[in-house]
Amino acid sequence: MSSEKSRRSGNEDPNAIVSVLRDDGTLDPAHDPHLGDDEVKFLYRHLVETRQLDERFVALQRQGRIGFHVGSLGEEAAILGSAYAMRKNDWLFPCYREFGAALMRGFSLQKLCDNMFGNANDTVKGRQMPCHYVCRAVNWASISSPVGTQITHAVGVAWGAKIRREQVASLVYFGDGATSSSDFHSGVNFAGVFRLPVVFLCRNNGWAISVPVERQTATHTFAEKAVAYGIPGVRVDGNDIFAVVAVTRRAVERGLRGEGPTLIEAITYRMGGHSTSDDPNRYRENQAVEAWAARDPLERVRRYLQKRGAWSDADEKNLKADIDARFRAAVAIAEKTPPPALESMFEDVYAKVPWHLAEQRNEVVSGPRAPTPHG
Amino acid sequence: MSSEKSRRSGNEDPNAIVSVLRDDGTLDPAHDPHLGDDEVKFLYRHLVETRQLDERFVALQRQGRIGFHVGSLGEEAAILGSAYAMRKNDWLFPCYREFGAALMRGFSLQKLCDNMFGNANDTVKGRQMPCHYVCRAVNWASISSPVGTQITHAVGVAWGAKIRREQVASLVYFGDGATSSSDFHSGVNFAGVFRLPVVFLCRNNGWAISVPVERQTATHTFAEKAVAYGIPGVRVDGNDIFAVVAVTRRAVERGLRGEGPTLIEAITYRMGGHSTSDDPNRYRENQAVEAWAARDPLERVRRYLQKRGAWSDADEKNLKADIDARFRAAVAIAEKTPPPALESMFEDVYAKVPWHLAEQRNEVVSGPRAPTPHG
Amino acid sequence: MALINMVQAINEALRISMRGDERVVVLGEDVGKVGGVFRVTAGLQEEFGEERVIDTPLSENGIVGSAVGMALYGMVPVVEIQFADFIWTAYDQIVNELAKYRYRSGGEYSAKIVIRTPVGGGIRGGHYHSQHPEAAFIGVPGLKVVIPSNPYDAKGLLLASIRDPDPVVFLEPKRVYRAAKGEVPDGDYLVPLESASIVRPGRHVTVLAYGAMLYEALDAAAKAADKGVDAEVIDLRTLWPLDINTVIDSVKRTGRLVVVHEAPRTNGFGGELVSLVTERAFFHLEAPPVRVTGFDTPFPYTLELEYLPLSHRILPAILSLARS
Amino acid sequence: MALINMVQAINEALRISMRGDERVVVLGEDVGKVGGVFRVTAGLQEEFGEERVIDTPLSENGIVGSAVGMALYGMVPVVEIQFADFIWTAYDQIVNELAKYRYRSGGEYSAKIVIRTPVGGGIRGGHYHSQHPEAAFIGVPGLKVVIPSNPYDAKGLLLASIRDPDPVVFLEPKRVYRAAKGEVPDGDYLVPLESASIVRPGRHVTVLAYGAMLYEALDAAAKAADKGVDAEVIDLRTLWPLDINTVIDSVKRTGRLVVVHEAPRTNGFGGELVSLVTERAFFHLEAPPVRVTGFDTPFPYTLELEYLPLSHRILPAILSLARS
Ligand SMILES: Cc1ncc(C[n+]2csc(CCOP(=O)(O)OP(=O)(O)O)c2C)c(N)n1
Ligand SMILES: Cc1ncc(C[n+]2csc(CCOP(=O)(O)OP(=O)(O)O)c2C)c(N)n1
Ligand SMILES: [Mg+2]
Ligand SMILES: [Mg+2]
Repeated sequence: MSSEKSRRSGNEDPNAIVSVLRDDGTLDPAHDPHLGDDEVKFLYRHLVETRQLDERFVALQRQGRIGFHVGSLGEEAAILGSAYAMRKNDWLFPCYREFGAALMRGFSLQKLCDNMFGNANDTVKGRQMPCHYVCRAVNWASISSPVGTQITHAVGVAWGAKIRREQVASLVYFGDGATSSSDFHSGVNFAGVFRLPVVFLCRNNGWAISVPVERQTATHTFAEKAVAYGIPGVRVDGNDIFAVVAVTRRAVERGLRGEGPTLIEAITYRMGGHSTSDDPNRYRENQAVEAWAARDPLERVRRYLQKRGAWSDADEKNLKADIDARFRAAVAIAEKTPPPALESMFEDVYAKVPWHLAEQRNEVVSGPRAPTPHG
Repeated sequence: MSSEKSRRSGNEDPNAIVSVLRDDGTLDPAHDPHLGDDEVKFLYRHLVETRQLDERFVALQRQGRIGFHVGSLGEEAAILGSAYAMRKNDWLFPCYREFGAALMRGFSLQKLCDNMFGNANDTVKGRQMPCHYVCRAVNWASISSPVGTQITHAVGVAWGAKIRREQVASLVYFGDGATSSSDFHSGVNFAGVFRLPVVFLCRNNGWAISVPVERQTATHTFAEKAVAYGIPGVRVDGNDIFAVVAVTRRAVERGLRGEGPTLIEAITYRMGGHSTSDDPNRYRENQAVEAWAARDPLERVRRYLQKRGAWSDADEKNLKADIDARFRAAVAIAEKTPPPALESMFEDVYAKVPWHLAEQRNEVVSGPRAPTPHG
Repeated sequence: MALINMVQAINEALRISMRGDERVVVLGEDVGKVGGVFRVTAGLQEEFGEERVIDTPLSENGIVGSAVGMALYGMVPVVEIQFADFIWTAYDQIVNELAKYRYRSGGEYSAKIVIRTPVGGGIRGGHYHSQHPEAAFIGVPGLKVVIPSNPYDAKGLLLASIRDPDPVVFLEPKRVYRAAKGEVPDGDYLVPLESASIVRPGRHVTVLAYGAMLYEALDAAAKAADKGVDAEVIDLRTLWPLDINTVIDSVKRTGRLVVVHEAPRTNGFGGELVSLVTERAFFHLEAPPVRVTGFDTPFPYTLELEYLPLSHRILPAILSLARS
Repeated sequence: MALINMVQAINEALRISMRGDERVVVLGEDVGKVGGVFRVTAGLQEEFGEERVIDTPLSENGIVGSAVGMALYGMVPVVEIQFADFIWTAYDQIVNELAKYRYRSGGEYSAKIVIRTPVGGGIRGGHYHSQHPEAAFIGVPGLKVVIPSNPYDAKGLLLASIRDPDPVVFLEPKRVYRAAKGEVPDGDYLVPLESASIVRPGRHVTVLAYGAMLYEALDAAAKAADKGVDAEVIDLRTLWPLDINTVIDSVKRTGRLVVVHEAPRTNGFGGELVSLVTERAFFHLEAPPVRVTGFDTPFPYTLELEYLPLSHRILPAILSLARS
């Protein structure tokens, strides 16, 4: 066991929440990550892009043009701020709500749309649901639906880097619900024991589909779960992108100094349904949603920029028009792109197609075609 | 989440260890469970019985008369003290080192020996390894080798009792290694959320086979893992049976008042090998073993009783002779008892034997016999 | 009698079980207020309260493990695993604990729980919302495995499963959750476990199917009839222990066997069925049995209808087998 | 060449792999100082240090999950699961993550790891130290499943498994860990995956076996020869993907098939083998294939030798099949 003093006897208030961006648009110097205006504008553009694409994808789903979407409405700052703190050679392990961060790191909008349509150009070759793309070029891991499983993977990457003496950290996204999973427990425990440079980013958005946080844990916070693993836990205002950047950067630096992982609880709120398959009116009142709307993470950054004279209404209008144009263009292409080739169904199961899959491939290719999805 | 104040901001020192029995044989009144001399003698007899049987079973294994034994050398007080605090209608979920507690609750030595020989009278019908007996009559659950799995079961029993408004608590034994398991995480978390009367009794004996506690967790203690579940964690001197009785009783009372579970870390030491299959000299120095020998849990109770004039050398001699006589008698019977009937292999898979098992049973019964185990 | 779908039928079975037996509790993720992501448990929490219809933390092994404990205590927990694809973290509890509890305790204890979980593809769910993992449970001694294909059976089989003394894995073919409608008695009734149903009698080929693929088998059989081939279609309903007599009798009559399942072919239940039939009716077989199954790949998204063993793949199998 | 046992042979394969490739690391419970509870990793930590031979916390899903992550990063983790019976908490990571990683990422990533684990009964281990769960891995698209029966194959197959680009579940028949001895070259060599070995050529019956049961099959074949029945015994070595040609060719020659495995019969690999053969060699079969397997019960303790498909049960199967 660690010879360090037990964390829980430390002096910090475990309920304290790190925040930087004040209501009046100024920054608390205590945690200010010192972002230049260009950096903040970069982040703001991606926040807006994320929100706007979320809305567009939901609309496409409602129109029956794509099958599914799982969005990040209200959680954009927690997602983009933490991703922004990760360096190019660090690895990111998404949960499923983080497409905005992938785009910010360089994943192309076209590829994202290809994934939403599951077409032949989809990076995952139409094999997974929408929002389950991959992008190795930006060290973005593959997305899996089972909750929590990516947590141990992020640990393994940081572990591999440590064994190889390479200065690489990993960040893993997961929700409040995922803290109940086996992989959360194993992953954080392993990272603690082996002092690995992992940032565990818990998006506490209040809900696991219809299950509220009180049903997930008897603790008051998620950050304090860090105590059980002998590592620091930090609570941060997840709707304050400055604060999220600051605490994530500190966690990365700590990890790379060999001091081990950090558990960050980003406090935010899932403003929409769990996904396009969910209707939150079935299980929650609108009041909380309204209260959280007043703390909208985009609005807060815009006010900050406007106050500094770094952002105008015209900028806003142009940005939105630009996003829309790029979105329309990408969707137009994605929608016209054919589905993956039949043969592709049998590739990548193994590095080479073995005899039984070759037989099955031949069976399909030479057999009758299936009915088309909608009749 | 619990509206209570976060546990880690409490004032108690998380490293404090509850102890009662002082070196001079007196008791610290702060935690004294107020056991009468008869009670202490009852406990002491069972402590001695447990140790003596452990030695005998190891000898039987060395002689090739039984296949396996997993003992409790050095951990007797942690095991018996906690079991003693549980009432008749409470349930106990053993790990695998707790046969002494089963005997104390009323499991018969004959049945234990039948299990060690896997004979026709074994409560588990020769289906499991030695030390994997069962005894429903004393609310003693079935023993399973996979580490940690019994933890969620104990939670389920307490949950069932709570739903039925019955005043029943459960106690579950597990080791330091088991705190890394998935079922530890799920079990303690569920019990916390639903405020169930479960006593989680972690025998911290320093080792998980050859893996020391530093490789199991980066925390300083196991008790502080309770913080992650919003429940109290208590450290107790596991070689002090008075202290173990006291903290366990408190945990049961708390649970039955509806205040939820408690995690108890009983600090003790595995004085022997992991089991008869293990040679600890391969991975540990003898120094720690010697240091712990000075804190032998049996010696401490004997000194206490002797100091009070409640125990004599003659008592000691008679006790040991009696245990030995009962042991020899039970082994003699167990060893002569035939193995379970062939047909029994196909029973209890389902409540009724289905067609395919009936067929397989006929196949065996009418087929040739297998070679005998030793040629 | 009312015309209802499978979701409603299962809901009725749960309601009747909970009304009739206080020991029955329902637990899982989102089973409470929202009534399950497929609405199967809708209204139960309102009627039976939060103590008997329980939203749990997100941990499948926690759900199954604590249900085992409840069962030891004498409750009858009916667990919902939101999608079968998410059952694997509970697999240790299922294989090593639930299935073996009676055996390993020499019959002193038993852990009677029912695990309900939606299975199968065709709902655009990709890898992780389409798995059909019956094989992983059929091979585990101690478990019973049930899968209804229609509302009548769904209700009667679930009522029987809850009352059966053994642990049951109850698979619900979600592709036909709402599509399969039928007349269902309002009250209590049982469809016995271990009894298959000859849904379409026939003379030339025996087709074994279950769950959502039953409809594909029936569609193929109807089309085969147009070409003069008379296929018998059997809905297995309980996969294990199998209603072996119905299966073997049929193959002895037809001499030809087609097995249909969505799961990958290799080591799927089809292999077991082919073996059982080959062992017991070898000299009645006119031609080698044929398996029409999902392929040995993870379940795909866009091409899911090419992956599934739908009517367009069953029909040629029936025809060529009948003519061989 | 030296006469060594399987434990030593596997140890050599690990040592050679670790010397030759810095990416190879070994992780598991008790693999370090103590060298594994079966001593398979003995001496490795001394040579390669604590960073490459890693004792982990007690969590199989943590071991496999973090090994998957290491593999994504380009390491080649060789995981030890202490007994196959304890692999189930890692089953989600194996089925949903490891096996599908290449497929679901469109080939952008792959998770190459080898999972070594001792399997099988006959060592007085009861339920939880005797399971032989190949079927649970063969049915999972994306995994390869290997099981050696002797030191030469163990070393060559493990070296090949570690270099193979796909995830491999490497099963080690612990009953013959020390009993099976053989001449093994000191250096590096490969036994190719997907190639079965005809250990005893014969004309009358094909016996498929693997792992510890190979010796029982050979013993039965020798006894059958005394009675004039000439059995061909094939050691499958790689269970999946199967060396289908060797199997089918043999059955086409003999016309008779016996499959032997320790795992329970139902939905075991035997069913798949019988189906594959029936599908491909039906008109060559003179009699129905026979499965000689473990029974459909949890693995028992006292009666384990009655449970196992030892020679005394294989012999009558060979004889009666040859005479039918
Ligand atoms: C192992 C597993 N169980 C259940 C599900 C179904 N499911 C999908 S998302 C979800 C809730 C996740 O909540 P949380 O972790 O808080 O993430 P959020 O969706 O709020 O971002 C559930 C139960 C799943 N995907 N995986
Ligand atoms: C899931 C699982 N993994 C591995 C093992 C092998 N094993 C048996 S006991 C043990 C160590 C357990 O240590 P701990 O929990 O501290 O209990 P102790 O034996 O010290 O009482 C291990 C690794 C097992 N039984 N179950
Ligand atoms: Mg959430
Ligand atoms: Mg221990």
